[in-house]
Amino acid sequence: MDKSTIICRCEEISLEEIVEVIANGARTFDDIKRLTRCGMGPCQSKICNCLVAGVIHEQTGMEFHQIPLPRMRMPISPIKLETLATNSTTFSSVKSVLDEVELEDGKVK
Amino acid sequence: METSYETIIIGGGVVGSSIAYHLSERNKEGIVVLDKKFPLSGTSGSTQAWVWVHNKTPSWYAEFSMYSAELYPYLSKKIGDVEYKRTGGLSPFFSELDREKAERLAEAYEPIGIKIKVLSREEALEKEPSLNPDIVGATYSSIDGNVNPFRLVDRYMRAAKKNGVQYSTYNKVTEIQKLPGKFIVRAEKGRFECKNLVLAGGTWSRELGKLVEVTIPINQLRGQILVTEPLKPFLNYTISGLRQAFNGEVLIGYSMEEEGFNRATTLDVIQETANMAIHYVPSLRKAKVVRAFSGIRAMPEDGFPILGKIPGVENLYVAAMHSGVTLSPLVGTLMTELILDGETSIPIDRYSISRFA
Amino acid sequence: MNAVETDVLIIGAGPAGLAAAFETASRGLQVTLVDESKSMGGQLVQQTQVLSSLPSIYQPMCGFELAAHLSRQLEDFEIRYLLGHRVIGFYKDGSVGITDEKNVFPLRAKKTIVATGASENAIAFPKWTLPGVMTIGAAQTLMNRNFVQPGKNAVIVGSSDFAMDVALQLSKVGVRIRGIVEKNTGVKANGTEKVEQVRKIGIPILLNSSIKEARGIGAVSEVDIQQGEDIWTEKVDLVCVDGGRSPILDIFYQLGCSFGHQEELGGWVPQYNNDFQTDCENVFLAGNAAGISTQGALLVTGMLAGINVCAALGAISKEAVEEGKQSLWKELESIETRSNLKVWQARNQHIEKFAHPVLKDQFIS
Amino acid sequence: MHIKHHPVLGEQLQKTITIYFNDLPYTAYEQQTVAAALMANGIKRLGSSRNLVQPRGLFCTKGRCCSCYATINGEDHVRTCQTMVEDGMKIYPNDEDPEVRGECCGD
Repeated sequence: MDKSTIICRCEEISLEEIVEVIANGARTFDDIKRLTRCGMGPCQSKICNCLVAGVIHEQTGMEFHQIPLPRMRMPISPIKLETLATNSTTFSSVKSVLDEVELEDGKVK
Repeated sequence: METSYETIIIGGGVVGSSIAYHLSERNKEGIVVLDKKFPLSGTSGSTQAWVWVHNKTPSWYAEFSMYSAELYPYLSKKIGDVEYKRTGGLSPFFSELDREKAERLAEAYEPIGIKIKVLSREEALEKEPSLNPDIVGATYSSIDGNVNPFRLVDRYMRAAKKNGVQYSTYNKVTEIQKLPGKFIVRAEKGRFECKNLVLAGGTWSRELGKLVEVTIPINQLRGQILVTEPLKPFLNYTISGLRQAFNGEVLIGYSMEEEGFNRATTLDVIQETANMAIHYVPSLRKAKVVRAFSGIRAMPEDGFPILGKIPGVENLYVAAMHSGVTLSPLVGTLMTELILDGETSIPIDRYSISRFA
Repeated sequence: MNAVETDVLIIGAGPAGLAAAFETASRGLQVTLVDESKSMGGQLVQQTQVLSSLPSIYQPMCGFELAAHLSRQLEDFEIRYLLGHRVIGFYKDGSVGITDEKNVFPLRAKKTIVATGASENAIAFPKWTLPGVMTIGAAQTLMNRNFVQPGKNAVIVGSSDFAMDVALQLSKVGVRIRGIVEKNTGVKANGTEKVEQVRKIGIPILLNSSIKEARGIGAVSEVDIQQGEDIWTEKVDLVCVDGGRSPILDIFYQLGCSFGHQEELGGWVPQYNNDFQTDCENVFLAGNAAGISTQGALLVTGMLAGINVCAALGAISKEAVEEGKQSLWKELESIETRSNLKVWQARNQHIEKFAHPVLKDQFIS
Repeated sequence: MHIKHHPVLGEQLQKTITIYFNDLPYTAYEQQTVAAALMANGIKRLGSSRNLVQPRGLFCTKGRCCSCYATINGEDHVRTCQTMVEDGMKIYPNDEDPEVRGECCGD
């Protein structure tokens, strides 16, 4: 590997970029992810996870059991919004910003 | 490690890092930021990061938010590109009752200089053709926009470090002791001393307050956000509920749940959020969601920022709020003034923690 | 939406999932089997090598034959097959969200057996992103499942037993293997017989070596191989990377299961006890998801998980459970001590740490 | 190249169908995935990366890496390693970010 070697195929993050943020204090996959976008693409770190752990191990000497898993997320693989949607337009947890505007005697409270 | 500092800031999120940076612009020596994990691991790294003003209520809070939004263009010049875009904000509405609210809001905010236009259906669709043609109208304000929160905190942090600020990460504070003229802060990685102590613990503010026997009434509110794959640019504005980022991803979400510190996502809210996305922008139907994330937002008991000195404890400060991204440039500036000059250029008395007493 | 109900949900229709399905369905439980693929057998389908170390009741057979056998033995039972379906997440009440690509629907199971298997780990080198560079398992899938020759001239990076199997199979379909590149001083494969076969057909095994760089326009056309001070170029249109395998954890993570770390089991592994039960009471696991092992062991773990789920749901007598568990554990020990003692030891260490996971409460910030 | 005579599994490829890549016809067999069928026809580059515009193709065959994304019958970002070929399928490489498609666009 040289410093320009791609570690994250999706977001095209190089070894050099990862090494740089580790030098700046990043210690976990998620720290690196937020600073470089490594692992934020469509595969959601499924491929680069073990490579990044290897880089952290090499750069910091941390043992593999000290390097936590990246946060895994739903959906477990990409899915279309229309497949997720149920076509309902009643919302319980989801709000609209105008919900927060309240009127009192015809005036904004 | 040097353990005696002029100022310790606990919390390296968007608020703590902004304070650290602004403070370091004037006073380069002796600032350290302590973070229990790593900046961006909490709320600042799990937000849609709107810079949002126009339907904040009441008017004095909207005004405060506006001052902060006004600072963003200068901030980018000072700390580097944070992908700030003043896109203008659109809040579509689907009912006549909401139009009534919108009209009253526009009237009320005119005197303070926040221009809100209440757009007709046609005007709104002309501005943002992707909106659902079933809307009744939308409110619009040119001051709103968004920013890349990762870049924002990273740039604050880098600029602060360049000015000599130290960051001590993965270093949770466990004990704070007040002695005459100084604080002793014990953390996992050691003992620190300082003259000024700033509590910028965000969503953990209440826990932090306990260490100094002060109640900082901040609760947690969970928000779940969906992110699509990158799409060709098609959204012109920051829409209240979704926005398109620089790289083409669309961030969607405006949910609120009381779940403490549990940042799991649930299909219940994910599906409801998908419904909202299609309800607002029908052409998103074919877009694929690549991830969902939860952010635990800090929510002060009355909704408004808690800012300023903590009465009764010399040199102890607090900065905790819900809209940290919107407010960070202003809060960083004002807290710096307060710490160095003892007074602020914009009054913040209204935001004092003493209001809860 | 009202949730579909089932006694047992099995996620993954590979060897472990199918074995678990047999144990549970044959004892009268209502079983739902979900897999993203439209066919059953998981990765067994493309295994054309004879599987060593199967449980004693089995004759030696190839992977695809075992897949067919495992599917066939389910024919007598009414199983709800959700093939071509994906699990995409979970609802707040614990129901699983499954999609048929048109909708997402909730399914509520009394017990869930997660048998999601393993994924292959990548190996990075300059330009490893070029088309034609793929995992060794991908090359095997193309050849044995799709009947497509993945290239004409290949190098393999890594020297596990699996790499030896696939090297032999690739050679038989006319792919010329220019070398097996291994960074360490020795071959990783345990099966000396296979290594001999590979050597015998003239495939060079290059120790202390690595890919320095791949090149190509639109697809890989050559690689530089470095061995000590020597660097040379091989013209290849296929590079197979054999970076080992790790358990697939996404579903465990979403369920809130804890994890421990065992290098020999593939890295992070969900924490589980002697009953193949995770620390989420209703969630069991089996197969490679419980630690990377050989095909025979995967079957046994599936049977164990199945029997324990039957016990939890009262579908089997106490004596039968104890008897079954005892003999299956013996079988597992026999298979794993024979094929890879380190895996057996790691598995036991892992189980001992059940109450002390390294990673837990991942959603609590 | 298609393997007509598999050394262990014999002659499995029977029913041919036609698929189109960039509007050109190619022969595939019905038990193949799109990515595999294209590879059999010498097509390995299925798209390009977003930033550096580097070629991308099949990598994991397990639906995990998303490297084999292509546009199939008008749907963008389809994992071609998980999609079986169908007669007449129209495939285009994944070279640009998808556009959202409104109701009006033949949707």
